[in-house]
Amino acid sequence: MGYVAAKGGFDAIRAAEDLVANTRLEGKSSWLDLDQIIDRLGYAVDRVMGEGGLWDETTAARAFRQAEGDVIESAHLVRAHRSTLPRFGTTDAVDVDEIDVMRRIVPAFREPPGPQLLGRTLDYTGRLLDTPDEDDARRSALEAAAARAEQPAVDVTEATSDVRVPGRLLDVLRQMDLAVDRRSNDDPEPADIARVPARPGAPRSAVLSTMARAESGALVALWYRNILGPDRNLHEVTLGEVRHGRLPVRVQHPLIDEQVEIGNVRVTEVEAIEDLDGPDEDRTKFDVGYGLTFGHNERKAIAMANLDIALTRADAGSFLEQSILMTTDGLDSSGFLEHLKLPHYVTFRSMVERKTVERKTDERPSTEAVAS
Amino acid sequence: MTVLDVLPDAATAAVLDESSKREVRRAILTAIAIPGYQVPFGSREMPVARGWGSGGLQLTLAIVGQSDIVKVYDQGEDGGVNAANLRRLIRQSEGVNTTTDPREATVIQTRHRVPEDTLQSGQTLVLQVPVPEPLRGVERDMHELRRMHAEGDYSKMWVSLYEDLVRNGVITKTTGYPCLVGGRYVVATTPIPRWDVPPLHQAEFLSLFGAGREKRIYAIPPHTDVEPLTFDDVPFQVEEVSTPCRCGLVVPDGDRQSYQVELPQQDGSSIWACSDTDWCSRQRVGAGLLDPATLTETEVEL
Amino acid sequence: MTIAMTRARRCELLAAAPLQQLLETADACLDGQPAPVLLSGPDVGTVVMTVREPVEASRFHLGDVLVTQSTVEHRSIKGWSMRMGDDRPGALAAAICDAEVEAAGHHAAAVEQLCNEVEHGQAATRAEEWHRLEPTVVRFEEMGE
Amino acid sequence: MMDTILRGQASQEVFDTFMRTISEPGTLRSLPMHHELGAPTVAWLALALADVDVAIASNPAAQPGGNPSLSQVVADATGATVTELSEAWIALLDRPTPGELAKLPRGTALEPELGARVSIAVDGLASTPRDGWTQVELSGPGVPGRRSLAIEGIDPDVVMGLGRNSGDFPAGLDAWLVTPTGQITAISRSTHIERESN
Repeated sequence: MGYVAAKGGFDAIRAAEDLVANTRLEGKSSWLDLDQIIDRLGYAVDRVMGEGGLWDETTAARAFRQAEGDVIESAHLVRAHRSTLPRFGTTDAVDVDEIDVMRRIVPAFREPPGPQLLGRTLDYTGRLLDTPDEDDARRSALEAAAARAEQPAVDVTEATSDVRVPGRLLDVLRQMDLAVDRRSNDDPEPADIARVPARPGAPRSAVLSTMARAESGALVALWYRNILGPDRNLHEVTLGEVRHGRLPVRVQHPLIDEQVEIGNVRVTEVEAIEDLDGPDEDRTKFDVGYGLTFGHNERKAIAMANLDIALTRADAGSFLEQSILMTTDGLDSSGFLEHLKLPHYVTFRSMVERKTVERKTDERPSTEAVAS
Repeated sequence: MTVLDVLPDAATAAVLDESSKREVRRAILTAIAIPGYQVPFGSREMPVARGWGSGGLQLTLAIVGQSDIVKVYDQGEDGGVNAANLRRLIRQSEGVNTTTDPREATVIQTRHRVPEDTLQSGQTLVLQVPVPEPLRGVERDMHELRRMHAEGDYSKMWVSLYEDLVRNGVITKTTGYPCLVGGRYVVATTPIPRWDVPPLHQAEFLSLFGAGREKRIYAIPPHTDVEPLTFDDVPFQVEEVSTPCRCGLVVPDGDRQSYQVELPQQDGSSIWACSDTDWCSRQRVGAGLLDPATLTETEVEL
Repeated sequence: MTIAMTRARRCELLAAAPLQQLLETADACLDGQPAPVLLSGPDVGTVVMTVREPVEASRFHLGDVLVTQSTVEHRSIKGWSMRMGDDRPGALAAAICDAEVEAAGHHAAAVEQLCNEVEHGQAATRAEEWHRLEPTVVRFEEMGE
Repeated sequence: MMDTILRGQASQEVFDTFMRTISEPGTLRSLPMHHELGAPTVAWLALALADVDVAIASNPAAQPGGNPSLSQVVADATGATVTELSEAWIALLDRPTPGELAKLPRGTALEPELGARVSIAVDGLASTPRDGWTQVELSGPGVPGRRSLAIEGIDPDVVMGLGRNSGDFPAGLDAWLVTPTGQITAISRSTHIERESN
């Protein structure tokens, strides 16, 4: 009998859950500690935080471990967890000029004000699969760490603020009168996409929030589609700033009227400079798009900054806004895709029925006459 | 005494906190006041994936209280895996009782079906909606879609139905048949079969539609017109049901059969079964074909 | 010897203090005192991280940050803390330490001492980080005339 | 002072009453009075539905002690923001004038959800005619045929300014009428109202 008894589904779910949990627990290798995941799988943790829209490395690592490395599933766990938590309020808006850089490059100029600081990047490492002896590799890593520890204490005054918190290229372009100035004095309340769903016609703040927690691959694919595919909203983009650094988290102290910096978050920031060549645009200037996301995720931030400026320039009636707002969320797209695995036999039966009825209609003489 | 001595146990988290419930509730009231209008709401991420009933789940969690009895079923089947999963979540989160009998239930969360039993005043039907926009097949631009709903301009939909009729001899729309609600808004009747559309018209019960992924809630209050879009000379047709359930039963009170699903067999033939398993079981018990003891739900807490 | 610091600065440093030292200091503050009144929390929740971007100088929400918040009454004075992450013991301990200093309790100096250590530790960590980053700065040859 | 915070089961029960009444405009129900709330029944709509994301307003007549205002009581209990009638998401009105009603936001055809939810304090409600009460007949969604409603203690022009008349549908106001003892009914923006002479 192929028919499911009333209780069958429940037992099957429980058995499937057990299979998931037990296989995870019974794995022969040693347990993966959260610290290990944070230390050694940092890019994955950062991506989960960015797509989950929640900064907390431990939560992201826990989700990543539970999801067995599936990033979108991890982001789902993070967001569902966030749904259960109260919201205490909003941080005081921090100016992104405060980013304390660990990496900062300016592709648009050879020697911009401030450093070209490569920092920790995979960009220039040879993409050769490392196959050392595991024990040797661990031993030499420990030796290197010990050697570093024996070095004399560092002079604490060495890092200067103009190096760690450099000015941004956009300001340089403005001084050169090369950038459209879109700053205004009105300071609209930022859209809260967790409360009011973003849909076309949404303010830019909603678009930026949407992209900040979008699925990285979806943003990259949409970006590439606009370069090579049918939606040609991007052409001559040059990157101004690419940064990985820390932004302070400041909240209002409830007992005294002062701000308190309770810590910081790591972010990736990108400025994307686009040449202006539209009929109504100032051909003598550039305009700039902005990308910012939790953690170290340069592909996502670059795609975001490019799509931001593309949307600013897009013609009315372009589907770019709808594409960004409605199709880049990993939970939305994956959830809908995966729901196709649910039983659909009631609806499929209805479709089959129409086919049968259509055939009966086709067999009528009048229809045959039309066909011949 | 240390800090850890005075540290209270952490509160256990609900799936949906009070503030989130309030937001859903506010959207529900607007949805009821404007029958058929898709009210945007800040859909929360649920422990189930978007597309798996997260909208219906948020509605149910927002409306149930401790005196409610909840039925959750999928494709007409209480034992369906997703239904069982959602039912467990609701029971664990809200501490409500559950049932498979729609006559006992105060809240019925469903995917793709309306119970064969006629629901009564005071009952609430919560429908899980994957695609809330009835006009998406004829228009993709969301600005234009909003304008069409705002102005009640459904001409594109009528043109599409007319073309369908001319090309195919029948209206081939299958499930989620577009209906005009309260004479004003066209809605997607979720993907319920056309069979289930007539019970929504001038119903005694309240219907709430939740689309979690698309962040929309809409409603059909009791005693509200739900008219399937069709032409004066082309009557609305529900699915043809010619074969009785393999249970062999003819429905005692006459002309209304129950919605049947096809079970293809290895040899190419098919047998048919009622999709509403609870209804089917009760008919079989009534005919002396089934032991009543099997109707008692025996789910265990996980 | 302690350096007098503002309450806001103290809360920042208590937010950054290592958990174990924070608990030890708070335990000392509680010694011989009645149990603190937990006015709210310690609760785990989120704050919305809002930033001001440079292009339009407008604000947007980057995402949420997981935090733990606690308000207590200790020595008849209110103390508050918020720490990053899921850290109920740490938030409670930091709020007690905050109140201890406000109330000029016996262990106020110990709390300030802890804060000073955290401050020095932060500076050293940052310097150490720069020490490792600095060699990755690209040095250009002078361009020829 | 009695508690003004609604949460958990009590919050759900009060909401359920509001949901049932707006589902069937003109039917009479009772608010679950066993939850003793330290605020008049006209405030319960806001106490059950408001939070930090909601702006509320009340008219001068709805402020019994005057200080703190009814809106402020609700704001303290729910975290809602107090605002003017013209900006209200939820409005709490006692003996409102047609002028006060006219100030409320009604939304637009594109965004009908921006129309205000209104709680109006009345003296009495009945489903059969009473001498001297305002007598109306309701029809539309939620009403099988027609439904009679008698209201005591309200300006008839205010009643006639509700329902379909409250805006250019789907814009409009959704109203709940509530007596001090917790009898309640609703007139949604989709309700047609006809005045009957007694």
